[in-house]
Amino acid sequence: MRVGVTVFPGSNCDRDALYAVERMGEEPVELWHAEADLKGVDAVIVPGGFSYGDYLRPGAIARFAGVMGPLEEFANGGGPVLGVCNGFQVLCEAHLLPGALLQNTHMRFVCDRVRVRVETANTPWTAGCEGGEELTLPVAHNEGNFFADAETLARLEDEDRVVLRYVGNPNGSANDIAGVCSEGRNVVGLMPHPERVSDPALGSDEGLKILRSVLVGATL
Amino acid sequence: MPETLKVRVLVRPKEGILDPQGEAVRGALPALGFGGVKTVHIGRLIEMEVESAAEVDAMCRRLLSNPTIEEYEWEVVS
Amino acid sequence: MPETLKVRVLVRPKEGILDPQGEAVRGALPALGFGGVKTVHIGRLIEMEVESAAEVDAMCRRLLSNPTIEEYEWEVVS
Amino acid sequence: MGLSGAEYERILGLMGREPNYLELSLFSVMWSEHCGYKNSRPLLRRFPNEGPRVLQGPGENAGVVSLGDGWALAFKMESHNHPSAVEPYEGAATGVGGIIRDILAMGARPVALLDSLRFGPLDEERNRYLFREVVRGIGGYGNAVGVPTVGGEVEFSPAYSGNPLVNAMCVGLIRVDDLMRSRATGEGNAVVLLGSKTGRDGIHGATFASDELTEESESKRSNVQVGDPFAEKMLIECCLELLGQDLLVSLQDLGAAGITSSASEMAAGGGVGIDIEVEKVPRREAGMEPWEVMISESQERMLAVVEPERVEEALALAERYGIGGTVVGRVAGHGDLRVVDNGEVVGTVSAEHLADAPAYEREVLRPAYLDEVQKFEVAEIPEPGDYNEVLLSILSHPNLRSRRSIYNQYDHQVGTNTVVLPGADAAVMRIKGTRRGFAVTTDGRGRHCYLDPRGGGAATVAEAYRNLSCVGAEPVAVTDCLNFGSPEKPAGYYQLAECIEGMSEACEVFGTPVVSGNVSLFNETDRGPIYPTPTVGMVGVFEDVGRHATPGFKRGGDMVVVIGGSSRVSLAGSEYAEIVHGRVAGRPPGPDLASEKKTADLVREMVRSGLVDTAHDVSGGGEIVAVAEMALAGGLGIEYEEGELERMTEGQGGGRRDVALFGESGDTFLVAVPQERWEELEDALSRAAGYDLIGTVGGDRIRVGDAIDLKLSDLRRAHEQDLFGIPGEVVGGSEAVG
Ligand SMILES: Nc1ncnc2c1ncn2[C@@H]1O[C@H](COP(=O)(O)OP(=O)(O)O)[C@@H](O)[C@H]1O
Ligand SMILES: [Mg+2]
Repeated sequence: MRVGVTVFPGSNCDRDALYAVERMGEEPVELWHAEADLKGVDAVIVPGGFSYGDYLRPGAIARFAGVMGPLEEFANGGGPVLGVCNGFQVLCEAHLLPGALLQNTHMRFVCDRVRVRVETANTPWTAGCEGGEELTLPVAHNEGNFFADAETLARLEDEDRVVLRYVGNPNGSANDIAGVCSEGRNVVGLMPHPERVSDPALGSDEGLKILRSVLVGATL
Repeated sequence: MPETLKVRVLVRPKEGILDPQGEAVRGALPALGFGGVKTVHIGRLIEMEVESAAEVDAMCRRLLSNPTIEEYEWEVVS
Repeated sequence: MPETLKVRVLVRPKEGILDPQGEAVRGALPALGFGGVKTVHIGRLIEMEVESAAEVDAMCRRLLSNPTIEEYEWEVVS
Repeated sequence: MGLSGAEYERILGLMGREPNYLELSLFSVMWSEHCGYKNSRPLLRRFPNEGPRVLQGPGENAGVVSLGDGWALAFKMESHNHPSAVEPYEGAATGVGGIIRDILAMGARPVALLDSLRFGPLDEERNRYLFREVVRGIGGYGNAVGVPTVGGEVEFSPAYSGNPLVNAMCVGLIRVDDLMRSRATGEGNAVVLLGSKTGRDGIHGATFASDELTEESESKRSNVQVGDPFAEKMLIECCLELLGQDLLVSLQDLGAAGITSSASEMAAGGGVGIDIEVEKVPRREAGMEPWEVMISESQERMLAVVEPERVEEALALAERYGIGGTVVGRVAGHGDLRVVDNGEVVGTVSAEHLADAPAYEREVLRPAYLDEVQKFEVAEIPEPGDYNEVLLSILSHPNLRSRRSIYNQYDHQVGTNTVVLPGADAAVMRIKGTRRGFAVTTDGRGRHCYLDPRGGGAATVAEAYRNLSCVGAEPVAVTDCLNFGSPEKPAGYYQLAECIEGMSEACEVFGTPVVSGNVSLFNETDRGPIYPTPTVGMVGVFEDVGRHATPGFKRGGDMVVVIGGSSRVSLAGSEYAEIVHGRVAGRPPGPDLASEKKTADLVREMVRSGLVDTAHDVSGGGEIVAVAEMALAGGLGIEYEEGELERMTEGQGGGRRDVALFGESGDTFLVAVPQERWEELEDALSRAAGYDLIGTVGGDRIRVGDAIDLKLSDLRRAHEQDLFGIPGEVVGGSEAVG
């Protein structure tokens, strides 16, 4: 499988995501922001970092980048897309995912390991997990506080579109939401960083469960 | 050379959206000896020089604010 | 109950101080399809309801702006 | 302008004529303490700086050591004390940005940051503000730029009120073959300015950094520089790509004194001259004079030398990364830094003369205050009644409290190389695609240096050596930042000279040469000078990074052993004496360097051989604080052996329980091993100066005879309070990392 990783100016987990794709045993493909070309990849990861310095609002500028046109088409056509951290923010700004990520309520950057529960295995990025399973994943963000209006929240819950939920909420997110998916379920946004736990040399490869899920979907 | 207009855009959190910064400032005021402040809200000020105001509203809507959480107003100041 | 005044404070980077946000937004605009923008500066908008405007200036100086790198202006809007 | 009359005379002598304003400005910035090391250069020569692993010693943008297999580390530490005192967020942020560019200039990819900080006590609002904003600034810059902040240290003392210390260290990874040096060569080659536009930032910032802080300097607002981590991130990626494609002859960061210092250093390094066509420098502000452009300290800029036929390619790459790239000059055959404005020469100074700042050597005179502060008898402080209370108050004191509320604001994992996260004795990093790795720590002991400058200097280095040994890394080299008061005062000069002597002795014994560093003098306010506070950053190497240890207890039933010559524990200058009894006094036992090394090497060997995976050194707060830290990090309690407290009290405690429990000494370590490996451990320990089985891991309490019996949850509540004091705030959800 060819897995693309977008690189925006200011992305800083792009190399980590590319490395994690290697750890998955798949072929990593760098997708440069200015090129409107997905290079025929089978799945896309929009990585973390501070695209355009997070100036204005995280993700606000990146959503207009050249690569986003074909990415939106790919997503709307059902292609699996995973936004991690800043990638989640970009996908919200691009309206590929509902809601927005506000500043953490305690107004501090938080870098930690948190417990999360996989709320649904019915997405291409959690198909390899058990529903209800708990994972320990790293978070590192200043704007991870998921917000959506009451109606949207209710719909997300009803439609089983909350993908990960914090066991201990690190940022004030509504309904302890750590990740959601699109209506078509193929676009997933997560605040935690699965790519940071994709190598036993760093103490855990639990994140590979999430990343390798996309292979489960592909073989269906 | 085309003349430029100075445009001021104000972006603020929508009513009902959590504004922890505003809250923190409001909470800090009494300790500094400032009483009588009922509410504080913090938003963004964007000042631009543009060749024409035709696109300003589109920029506000699409880039400078996020309609899910923010509202904006803008004016030409000179 | 005392009436409240609505006060608007605008805080912006001082002249000569780098405004990385404004610079980055301006630099990105053409590629995003927004032409004709000469300069962009980004600052803070603070809106407060206060019982009296007597202390607003002191608040601006001591808490709402960082006088080392920012300047402010304020007005009573209603 | 900050030049003395004698210095002006010296310039006249060197130039053989009157300098114009621009030329004088160049001298003024280059001969500031910050750039010219007027007061410290002769003393710095004392540092050993050679060793088998040293690829680059002092004199470049950063020191470089070999890791083996063609890998090398570039590292350096730098201070941003004065800027942070004036504007803490931006001061700290630009400090981080600056040190990253020093590493980048060596051609290395920055892979780790550390921060060494000092503030006044947190019960003063201004100190809380400085602390909060400095930490936010370091995180704000480091997090965005994508270099993990993996370690650091912080201490609070009235000696730093109003004069915080902000020292940032960066480590970069590079292939030996790709090492870059700041050396302009090739007459006719283009000098290219990369990165942000030039504004009036920090005009005379370098001279400012060398003045004492006064009310007046607080209003020198124009000195403040604002960091742009986004621009820096693009600058890093662009420069690494330029180097990767072999497009550069030389590379140099722009730090203090801006284009002037970069261009003249590059010229001097290559034995050539450089013409700067100053009108070509892209500017952010209108109406800048040539001298302002030449000494502006605008951030996020680098200077490169490029062969003419490769300029186009280089500039195209800059464009791809969205950063500025402009040819602003040429390498010339003469030996001067020549400034040309629209064809007219507006200044000509020999690069050699700029580098030839005067050096002031002074007599080293022992100041009288030492006799006063070194007076201390244990009998002067009463023995406490309730040891549980004392332990809780020490563990919750800002100097010994968990640093989690700081490092959780720093992204310490980006890059996916951090093997041991903050919270351990040293950060451990791996090198992807190999089994190798390195460890890094920063340490400083201001109080100790104040009470005994030479002993404190040595103890600072020893502490770093112990920290690396605990995680199992072989210490290889040191960078340092010398934070001192005024060298123009006899006490200040004595402290500087003696600390350097102590550090040098320790570096010699440990075989860890000093390969880079920085000096920050005149750290004085109306309240007086800071503690003399040399900080060191030390790096160590692993052949197999998988073999490392952390402090946290890992298994119930493990046997806990204290190793070392703790017969010399003392309360002189201890945390306990200050926190509990308000005494900063006594002469702490100076480290016995040979024995320190022997014990540390032994511990490292036990980790390296795979025997020990749990180790920690005894440092501030003494043995019981170290034990509590191990328990909290691992979430497992400990029960001391029957009679152990009595043995400790009779032995090293000299009859006093507080001395036994809280006394500090140099070469003391704690390790834990499973029972079944006890014999192996005893075997290994046959070479130790001394060791003692103190207890067994297990349960959820710490119990030491009839003196201490505390639940871990109570200890944790005390120890993990938020240092930023937001009421009700609970920081972090998971257990501390062991
Ligand atoms: N305390 C010190 N110990 C060892 N080397 C030092 C010390 N201070 C400065 N140096 C060395 O002197 C050189 C010049 O330092 P500095 O001007 O701070 O470098 P830069 O201009 O790259 O910031 C560097 O190579 C630095 O490593
Ligand atoms: Mg340098």
